[in-house]
Amino acid sequence: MTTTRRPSADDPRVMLDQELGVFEPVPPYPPRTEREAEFYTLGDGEMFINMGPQHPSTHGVLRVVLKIDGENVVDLDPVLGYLHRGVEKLCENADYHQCISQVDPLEYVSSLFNEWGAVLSFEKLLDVQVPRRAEYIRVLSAELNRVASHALFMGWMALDLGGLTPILWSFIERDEIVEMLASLTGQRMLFNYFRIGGVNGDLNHDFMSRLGNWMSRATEQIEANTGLLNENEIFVRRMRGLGTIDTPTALRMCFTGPNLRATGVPFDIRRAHPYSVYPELDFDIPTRDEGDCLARYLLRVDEVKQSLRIIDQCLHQMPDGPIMAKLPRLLRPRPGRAYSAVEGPRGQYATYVMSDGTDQPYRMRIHDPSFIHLQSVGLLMEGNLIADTMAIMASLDPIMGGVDK
Amino acid sequence: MTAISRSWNRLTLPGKVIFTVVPALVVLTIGLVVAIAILGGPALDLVVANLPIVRFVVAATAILLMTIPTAFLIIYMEMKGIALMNLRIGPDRVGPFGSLLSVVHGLKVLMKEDFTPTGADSVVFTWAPVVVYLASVMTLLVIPFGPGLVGQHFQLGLLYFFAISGLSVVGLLMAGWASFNKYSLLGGLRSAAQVISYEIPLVLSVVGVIMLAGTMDLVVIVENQAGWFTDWYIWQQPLGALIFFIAATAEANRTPFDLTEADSEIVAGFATEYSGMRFGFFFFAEYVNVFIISALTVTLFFGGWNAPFPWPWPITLDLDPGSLGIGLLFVVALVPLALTLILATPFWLVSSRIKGWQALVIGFVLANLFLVGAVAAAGYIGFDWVAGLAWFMLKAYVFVFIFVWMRGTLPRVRIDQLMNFAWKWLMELAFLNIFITAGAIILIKYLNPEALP
Amino acid sequence: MDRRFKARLDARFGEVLRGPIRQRHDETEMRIGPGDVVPVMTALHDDPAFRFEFLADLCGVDTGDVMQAVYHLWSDVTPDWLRIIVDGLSRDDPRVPSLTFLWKGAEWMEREAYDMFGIIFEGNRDLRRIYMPPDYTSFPLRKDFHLPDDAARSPGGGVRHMEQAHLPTDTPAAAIRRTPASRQLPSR
Amino acid sequence: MSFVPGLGIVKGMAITLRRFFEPKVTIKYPEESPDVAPRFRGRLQLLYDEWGTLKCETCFQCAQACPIECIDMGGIDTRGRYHVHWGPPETYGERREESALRRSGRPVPDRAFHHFQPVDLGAVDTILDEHDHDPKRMLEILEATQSAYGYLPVAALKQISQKTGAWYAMIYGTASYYGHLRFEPAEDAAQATAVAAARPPDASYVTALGAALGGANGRPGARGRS
Repeated sequence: MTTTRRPSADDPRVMLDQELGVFEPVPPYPPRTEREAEFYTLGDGEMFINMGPQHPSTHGVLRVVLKIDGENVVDLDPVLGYLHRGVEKLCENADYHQCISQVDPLEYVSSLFNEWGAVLSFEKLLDVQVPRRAEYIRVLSAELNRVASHALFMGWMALDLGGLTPILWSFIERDEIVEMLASLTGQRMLFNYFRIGGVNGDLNHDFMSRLGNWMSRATEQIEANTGLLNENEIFVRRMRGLGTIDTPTALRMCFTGPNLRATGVPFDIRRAHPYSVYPELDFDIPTRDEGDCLARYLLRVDEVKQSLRIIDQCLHQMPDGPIMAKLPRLLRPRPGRAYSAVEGPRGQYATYVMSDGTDQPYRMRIHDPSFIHLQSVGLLMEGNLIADTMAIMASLDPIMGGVDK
Repeated sequence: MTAISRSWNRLTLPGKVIFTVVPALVVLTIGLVVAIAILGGPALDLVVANLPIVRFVVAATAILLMTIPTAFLIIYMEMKGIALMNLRIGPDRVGPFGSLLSVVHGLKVLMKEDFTPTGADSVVFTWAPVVVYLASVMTLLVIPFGPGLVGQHFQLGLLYFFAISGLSVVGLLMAGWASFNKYSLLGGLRSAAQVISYEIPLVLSVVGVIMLAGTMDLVVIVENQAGWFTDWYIWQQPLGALIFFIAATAEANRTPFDLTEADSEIVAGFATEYSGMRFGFFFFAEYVNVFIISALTVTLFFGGWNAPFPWPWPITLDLDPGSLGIGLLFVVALVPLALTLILATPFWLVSSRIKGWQALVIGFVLANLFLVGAVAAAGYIGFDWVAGLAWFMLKAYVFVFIFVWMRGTLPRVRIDQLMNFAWKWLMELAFLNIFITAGAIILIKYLNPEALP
Repeated sequence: MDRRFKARLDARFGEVLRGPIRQRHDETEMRIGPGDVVPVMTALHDDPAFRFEFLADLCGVDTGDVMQAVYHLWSDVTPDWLRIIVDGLSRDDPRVPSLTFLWKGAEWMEREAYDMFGIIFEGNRDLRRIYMPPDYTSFPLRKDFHLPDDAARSPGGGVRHMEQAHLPTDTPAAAIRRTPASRQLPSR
Repeated sequence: MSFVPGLGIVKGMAITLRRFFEPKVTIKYPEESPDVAPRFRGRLQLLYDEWGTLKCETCFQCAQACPIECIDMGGIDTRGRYHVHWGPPETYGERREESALRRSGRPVPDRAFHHFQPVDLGAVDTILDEHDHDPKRMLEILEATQSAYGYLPVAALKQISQKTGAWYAMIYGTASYYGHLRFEPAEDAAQATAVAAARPPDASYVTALGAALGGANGRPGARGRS
């Protein structure tokens, strides 16, 4: 007597296709664009490989379809949207104060810049004059956040090249800064500290003592951490000449921030389109001419030093006074449009906001540098190896929270 | 029947145990005695007639068993060492200083689900870890751990070593191919390219040693390096040692040449689809490989089991415990007791806060340490192989630490740089090393025909 | 506010402007029609008097009546951000020329505007959805987007079939995606 | 890069070896916990005043400010109306969905609705129909409701919230912002009086502190019966 086992309705096998376990990166529908058709046509000896969405080195949930020929990457196509939360839509349904906390988790390693971008455009919309002390506190905390973000970048860069140690050393730096900011803002990661017209709280003793402790040894500690890699032959040989981009191409690709400065353009919004109290502060804009991964790495090391200079000046020039402008409780800006950009650790972080006279923004556009830089990975990957994908992607430093909004 | 069951039910639990175990033991003992009486003679004859085979089986078993604690120890060293370099504490929960964490990892790996992906070639998929592991273990067979402590004494030990260690690439390739995963395939092919490329400089770099020693017998090579540490081959073959070390790192797939399982590039390489104990085999084989490479470096270039200097005051220990007769029993019984009391006394006297039983515990621990030390010292002085094993292990673990240290420091090289380095630099340097060594040998023989074998 | 810059813009692009040039804070805003995008942008980018080599932002806007494409540019000749609003795109078929011939980096920003607003950038060779799944049918940032309806109207329904515990009770029979007979297990 | 090949690697190895022996930064968490900054605001907690009553005035500002809307209100407060109910975390997701639905303008099943004193809601529905269910005309709706009932009953506010899709906190905020809108019947302030009467005449710990310090009455007469 034979009984055939019939799959029941909740048998998971029913749900699967017959080619069990096979996941083809080629989409099941006909190509929608010229580029897609070109990408999904395999040449001789080529194959697709899915990098992500779960992959150790995609810095978040990114899927990159690689078209490879042996170890050579012929072409690649980043597939976004795995972290898309619709922050712009959420902001349209939140009032102006809530927007600040909505944009907080975008680039989650440098949240203060997200807040700053939003707050700056709201203030423009409302014609608010921010007290000078609040501006100095903003610059101080944001530069600290920039150091933390760059420290993380350096560690990540090494981790993507296979070095285990630098990431943990840079996390030590980052943790100190983050703890410091926690004593200032009350949170470790998503600070929600900037307010329209000022900041949430004044400098306190806990923060100042931590900052003083850290500043006294920050420079040499960062030097020591970078000493592990900066002279390492393996590291330098892998990075030099990799992913080179020249100035015109970088401008055509809308590069900003360190990635653009690594090609030799001294474009920094803190100087090019000054905001806050940056005109009063004395700092250099480091540039490098090579435009390769090593230049992008070393440039960020230089930027950390400039940030330390700015922090030092902020502490010396910090004026006394209020930290919040006088504002009504219910914010109803006049109908209008405002655009403002800040120089984040990754480049221009911009917010474009439209008001229709209610207490909620009518349209809130968030321009994120990670998104812009990520699209040029394919361009930089011309004729490189699989291992270089990670190096190039890491050197552009995209944060997927910002890319996917 | 009811009487038996009633009396059985009246028994307590120990009684039940005794009433079942004791008769069984009696029967078993009688059976064993009878069996030995009948079969003992022929069996012993068989063993004596095939002594080399028996010795081989025992040695192979011992080495197979040795790999597991070795792997555990090296995994722990790596976890702890890298953690300390990272300014972390590392494992600190299981066992003293977390030293049992690797054992717990092993148990965890045992208990995990053993998963075969659909579409995988299940036979090849299953056998790949076995091949890799066996290739590692088989190479251990010719490593001389101490005088007389060698699994199998080969005339061509070195050749055997390279032949078998090259076999592991077959296993990796099998794993990469059978996993039905592109990352695995890339990892397998990378490992094939890498291991085969580095095999060449690896073998060429030891040719200098072979010429100097005049043999491929690892035991003879070690014996040639006896004496002061200046007699080690590292001083005569520095370039060869460097090339050997680099190539061996690549051979063992260690940082900075760990491209086969580069987690930031090709997720885990050939091991991507493996789980459970099959992955455990790969994992163990990797760490056993580290030990083997360290051991071979020590054997070839750092004097093997020889101490770095001859002991300046030779002591001959002439103990004959048997001469004490029945007194031996008293010594064995009384010495620990006496030692415990003697060592406990000062603690008891010196501080009133230490209670009597605490002092006794301290005394007991100290006495044990003392006895272990005494036994070890006696073994070191009295037996060649103990001393040899101690020195060998010490040197080997220094190299294991260097591997861990490199892993904690260096980033990974790229595949094309790796190949360029092997073919364009290491091979040429290895040839150069051979020519220089050959020239030097000819020159020295010309000057002093008695100098070299 | 850069008054002279406004005057220069007026002099150069006076005939294509739709409405006056507005200035507020550090922004100069000018409105053009979709037909004038290419000449205006090319002039701004290439003319040595303007040198707007830096595309700061590109986005779509739904005003409720019409769609707009908004560009922000930066140049070293003026301290202002230049905002160019391409006004008067119809809601049913909004079409703008693509800017990828000047800034290749505009490609993804245009894809995003397409994904969120349905604005079609003619000349962009890779105009497909970037955030939303490819089978999504509506445009989430439009003002007439209605969350439960529009999300459910997409074939995926927002739920992947492996994640769906059970079918919703009121699912029409035609909407249920079944495994084709050729792909089902043979033992049925 | 130096001229000697491998020197950079050796330097790096030296740095790691030095770090090998340096003191470690790990905090063994369960045994030792790190200092939490005084300003840390990771923990949600209601504060009590010195009489032991909740400081919360049910102003709904926290609920309105909370970006993920995990704070909600319900129960009875210090003035006898509601008290704050910090929902259990397992219902956050549920409540977020509910909120999304509410924003989309759909009727949301509201279990808390029946909790409050039922009033006849026909008048509210008529008013809402007149005002086209438009949340932007909230003030007019509220004024009409007040003129219909004499005050703003909770049930009516809930109904307005459900029907218009406006957020309850927003309605409450609007209603409490304008002085001419009230939540209790104008003539009836009994409950507020009852709560005030239930309050002890003086802050107990202030009294104890004053006694301990030898003063006559702590802070003399500052906080008596209010």
